Amino acid sequence: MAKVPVQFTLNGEEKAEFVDSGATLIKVLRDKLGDTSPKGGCNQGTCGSCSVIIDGELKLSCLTLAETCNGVEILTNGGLAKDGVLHPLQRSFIDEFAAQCGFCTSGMIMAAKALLDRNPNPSREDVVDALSGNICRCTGYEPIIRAVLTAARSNSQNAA
Amino acid sequence: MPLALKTCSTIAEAGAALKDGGARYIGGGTLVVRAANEGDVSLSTYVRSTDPVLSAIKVEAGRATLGASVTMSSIARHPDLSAIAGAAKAVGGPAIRNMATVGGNLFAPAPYGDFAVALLALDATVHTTTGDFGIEDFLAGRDGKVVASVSFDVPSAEKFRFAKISRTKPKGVSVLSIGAVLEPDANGKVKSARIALGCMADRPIRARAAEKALAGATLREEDVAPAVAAVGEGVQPITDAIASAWYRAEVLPVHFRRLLLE
Amino acid sequence: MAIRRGRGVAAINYPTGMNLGGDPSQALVHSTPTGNFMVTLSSVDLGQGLRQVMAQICAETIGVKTDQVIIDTADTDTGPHCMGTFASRGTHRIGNAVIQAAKEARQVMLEVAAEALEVDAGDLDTDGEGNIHVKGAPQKAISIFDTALMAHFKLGRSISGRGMFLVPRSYPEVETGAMKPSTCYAHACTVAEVDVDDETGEVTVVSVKNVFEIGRALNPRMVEQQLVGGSWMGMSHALYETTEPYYPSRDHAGTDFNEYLMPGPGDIAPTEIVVLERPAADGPYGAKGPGEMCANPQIPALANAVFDAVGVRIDTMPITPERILRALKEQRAA
Amino acid sequence: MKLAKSYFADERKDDLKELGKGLQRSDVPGHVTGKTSYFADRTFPGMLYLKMVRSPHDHARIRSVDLSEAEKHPGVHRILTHKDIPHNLYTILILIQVGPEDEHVLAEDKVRWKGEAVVAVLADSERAANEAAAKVKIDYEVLPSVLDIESALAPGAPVVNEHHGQNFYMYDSGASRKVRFGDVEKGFAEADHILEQTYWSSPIEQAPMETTGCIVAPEGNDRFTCYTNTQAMFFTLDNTSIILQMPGHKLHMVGGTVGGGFGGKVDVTVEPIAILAAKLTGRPVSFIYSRHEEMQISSPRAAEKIVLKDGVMKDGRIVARQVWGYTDAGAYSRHSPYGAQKGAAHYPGPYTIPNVWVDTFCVYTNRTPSSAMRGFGVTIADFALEVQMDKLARLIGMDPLEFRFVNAYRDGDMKAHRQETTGAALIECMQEASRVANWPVAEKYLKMSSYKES
Repeated sequence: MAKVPVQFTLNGEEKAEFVDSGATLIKVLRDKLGDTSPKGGCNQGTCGSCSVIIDGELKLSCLTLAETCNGVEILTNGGLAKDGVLHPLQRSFIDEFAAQCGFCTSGMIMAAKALLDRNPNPSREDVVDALSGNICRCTGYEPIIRAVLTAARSNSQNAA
Repeated sequence: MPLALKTCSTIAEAGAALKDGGARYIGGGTLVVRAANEGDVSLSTYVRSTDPVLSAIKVEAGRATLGASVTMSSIARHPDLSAIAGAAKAVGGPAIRNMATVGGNLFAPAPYGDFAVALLALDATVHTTTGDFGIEDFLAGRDGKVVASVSFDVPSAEKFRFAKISRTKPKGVSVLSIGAVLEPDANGKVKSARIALGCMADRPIRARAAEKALAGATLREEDVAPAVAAVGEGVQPITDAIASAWYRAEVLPVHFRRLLLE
Repeated sequence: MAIRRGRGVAAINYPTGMNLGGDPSQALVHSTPTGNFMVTLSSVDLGQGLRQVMAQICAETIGVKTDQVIIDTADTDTGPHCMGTFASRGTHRIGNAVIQAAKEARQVMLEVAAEALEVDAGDLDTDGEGNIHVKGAPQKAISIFDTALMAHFKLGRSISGRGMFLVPRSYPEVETGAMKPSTCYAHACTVAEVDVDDETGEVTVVSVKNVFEIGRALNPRMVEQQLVGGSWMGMSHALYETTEPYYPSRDHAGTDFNEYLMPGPGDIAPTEIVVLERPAADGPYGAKGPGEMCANPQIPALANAVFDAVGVRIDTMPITPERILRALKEQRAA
Repeated sequence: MKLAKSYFADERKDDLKELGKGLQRSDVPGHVTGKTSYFADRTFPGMLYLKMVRSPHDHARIRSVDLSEAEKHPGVHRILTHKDIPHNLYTILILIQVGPEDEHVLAEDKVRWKGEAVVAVLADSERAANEAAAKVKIDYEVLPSVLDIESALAPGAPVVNEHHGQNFYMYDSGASRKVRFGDVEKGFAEADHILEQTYWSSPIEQAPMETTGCIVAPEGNDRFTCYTNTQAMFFTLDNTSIILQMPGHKLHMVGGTVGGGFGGKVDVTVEPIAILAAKLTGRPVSFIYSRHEEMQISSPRAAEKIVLKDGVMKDGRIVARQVWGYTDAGAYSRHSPYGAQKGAAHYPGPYTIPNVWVDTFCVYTNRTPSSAMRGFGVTIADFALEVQMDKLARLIGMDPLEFRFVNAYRDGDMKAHRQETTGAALIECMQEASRVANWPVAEKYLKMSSYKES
């Protein structure tokens, strides 16, 4: 099988791997790089559990070919906590009891981060739109929406 | 054979590579990578092109040219394309919008391809490796074509209307979508109209009878009634998991009327 | 066009457990040398927080803080048998097994402490803060930390306990159907309000007000998680979900989350939840199973609300816009 | 969420220290940082991928299976058929003596639903497994099929499952699980009104975010560790032991956090075949349902048909209820015989009705086998019962909520399945609902209580 080199940064660390040509990014992140925070809930692009941020944009790692990621910067939920300190979104998901089985959580947090990075003061409607590509079967969404709004508020308080 | 990605620097090179058996063009990956993930073994080579032209958005003298790799979110964000932002935002959730491309949308089978409905209403020209096509001609024979870009006259916000009806909110697959360009005359009546429908066939189609009926009408309930009555003429809606052909045909006039009167 | 509002009510009860096959679960509890407690199970946490509630049950029973309890579960090499996580049995069945095991371990712990304090074990109590003291004489005390050390290194005693909770099998009586298929019952009453678009059959859920009686809310925040998520699923079942939209035809069966319809974050209705607690005589600290019943009452409440709004009965789930529109057209034709 | 502490305050001591508190979940920091381990979050060197070749027909005879091309495909290690399964005919509830065994792990002579497993391909990549699966040639003779309850029970219907002989499960009580209480005919004779209505549902998918699956690693000592997301560890272990004729001590099931279950992970459909594959190849094996398989192959909540006939008095009392409940099990039993009889005990609902007659049937059709889901045996019954209650109230011109108070069960009332009601709380739930929803009811209902009248 043809292996091709690919180089990118993952959560700030440089990575260089030989991957199968045609391999998806989720497969490389999980199987080769050991970052299992993106989850393969559908591998169809319909659930959002594999969401990551590539060069500032929310993407589905199950539909992204690893080989197309040369030179990019990839962020995953697995790398959001820094030096053991939780990201404000991670904190608010805990405080708002916004995770049950946890399978969708990493994707939800990345979708929320992509929103807050562009729009630190979102309305409820903005949050609903930001989460609209991510399915959750446990929570009924309300606690997740609340968690994102809470994180946004705590961010703006910290900034003030 | 294992899957492989072939990267071409020009669209012409990609066009040539696509002649090989098992080769499929990959834009955002939302259709093609999904197919491979789901075990479609007829696909063995992804072909992509890194030609910068493909990701360019150009708006000059009121005419927009969108490269085939331009994503829905970059359209939605573009300051000169705000009139059609709604149609780009109608596609998928944020991640899909960051991946789904203009080119891919032109090939998406119903119920997908809502942006192509907008392009049909906008009377876009599709630029391919084998020549330029009016969008209707393109849609009628799209198989095998390699799209480089689309171009269209950017409408004013008042002229362009778009609605996508889904079962789930804020994002969901189309029950139907409607794109309309309504050209007003000096008296505020409709001089001419171009109406495109999604999910009313296997690909976007025009509602010519409604277009004709709208000419000379004001956008008031009693005036649009003939167009509303005519909008379903000739449609053959799809039946899928979202809705039946019967339901789509029933609610098309309702949503069309609401779009005209909004 | 008209948007028409209606409301509906439904009231239900829900059985805990599955006695028709015999319904056992086991738990083992032991202390570490420094007085932390390990609960060993083979039960599965599906995301509802089984580990957390078992830790709280064990902590309550032994008299320690919850964070001193570790749950080791879902491994058949180490964990004793559990029937499984289903039928709203987890909290009730496994919780009862944990209580029994924890009580036995607590008894040993008190006996060790009694030896250290030279008193009778029956005169001792825990303060919930990590100490064991003589009832009425809090100054005469020993820490659980020291008690565990003493048990391990001086007395050679295992502070441990075994728990087994079995609801014996009920065999339905052939002619009358006399049977005991479950133990305690949870209860609920839901009032739902909808707007129905009478031109398209689309339903917007305006509000859902749920009252649940669940025995005892052992961890109210986790109970709330179940009830909020369950209420959403009930609405989803009522108005959206099926794998076979044209049942019994198998055509157009959904294969992904685009085709398998569930309400999105923009479809959720303002939802109010009130919890009543009537402790179950056989429940762990009175708890019943809240996980399943919370998704049931919304379905008929919404069906009844749709009728109240537009006067058509949809007796087939799910209550889709298409079914409503067809019924409305028949109604107008009649 | 509000805790309404005023109800049943006399039955409750508020002296708990660790319980009754909304403590943070110990597992959630792992969830929000992506560190929680799910079964699929592991890979093993040399792992093989299992791809199932499935029936494209609802009902068909298998004339022949040709593996010659598939076996030659690069990357293929082994292809399993029914001949490889030591005890191929099984049923999961045999563990609680609910037989007969009626389902093949891999199809032998026939397929009975579209999606039934026929051949398992093992290859060193998912791609190779998919390609080889496409080369498996199976010659089918398509047979007539039945896809719904009514056609399955119609005279002359094709038999779905020969292990049952007829298209319904035979209980010790006959074709249905029966509940007989009081004299239902006498009740109907006395009733001011009788209302008979039919309710239907179609299958519903549990749709957990994590699909069903397992990864098996040989331990090297003829033991096998199976990392699985089953909802029931020993249920899976013991069924695997029977199917593989392998003593239980050779099997080691490891669960962890499951990415949602909702009843969708109580069947035993992936572990036995994956463990067998690991045993026969000596390699780790991954068998994880695709989302497509989760939606259409894994057991859904059954379709049901429910006929309710009620006799009601003008004053609101329901005096007789007759029920015919039909559960569409699909082609095989799995948990459905259990669910159907669980429903039998439930049908009077939370109401006291003096005369009750219930028949619940478990019906076989050529559909995806159905199984458990959140509210198993009860959810669809509650839909039917409570819509019926609304219709009955309107029929006699009574407020629907007040109508329920009239019939609500209370402590000490005898239920139709002959259990005395204890711990009732329906009345109080309705009283609180009346308040929070601003749905007024007469004062006498607000004064009622579930307590046994002395």
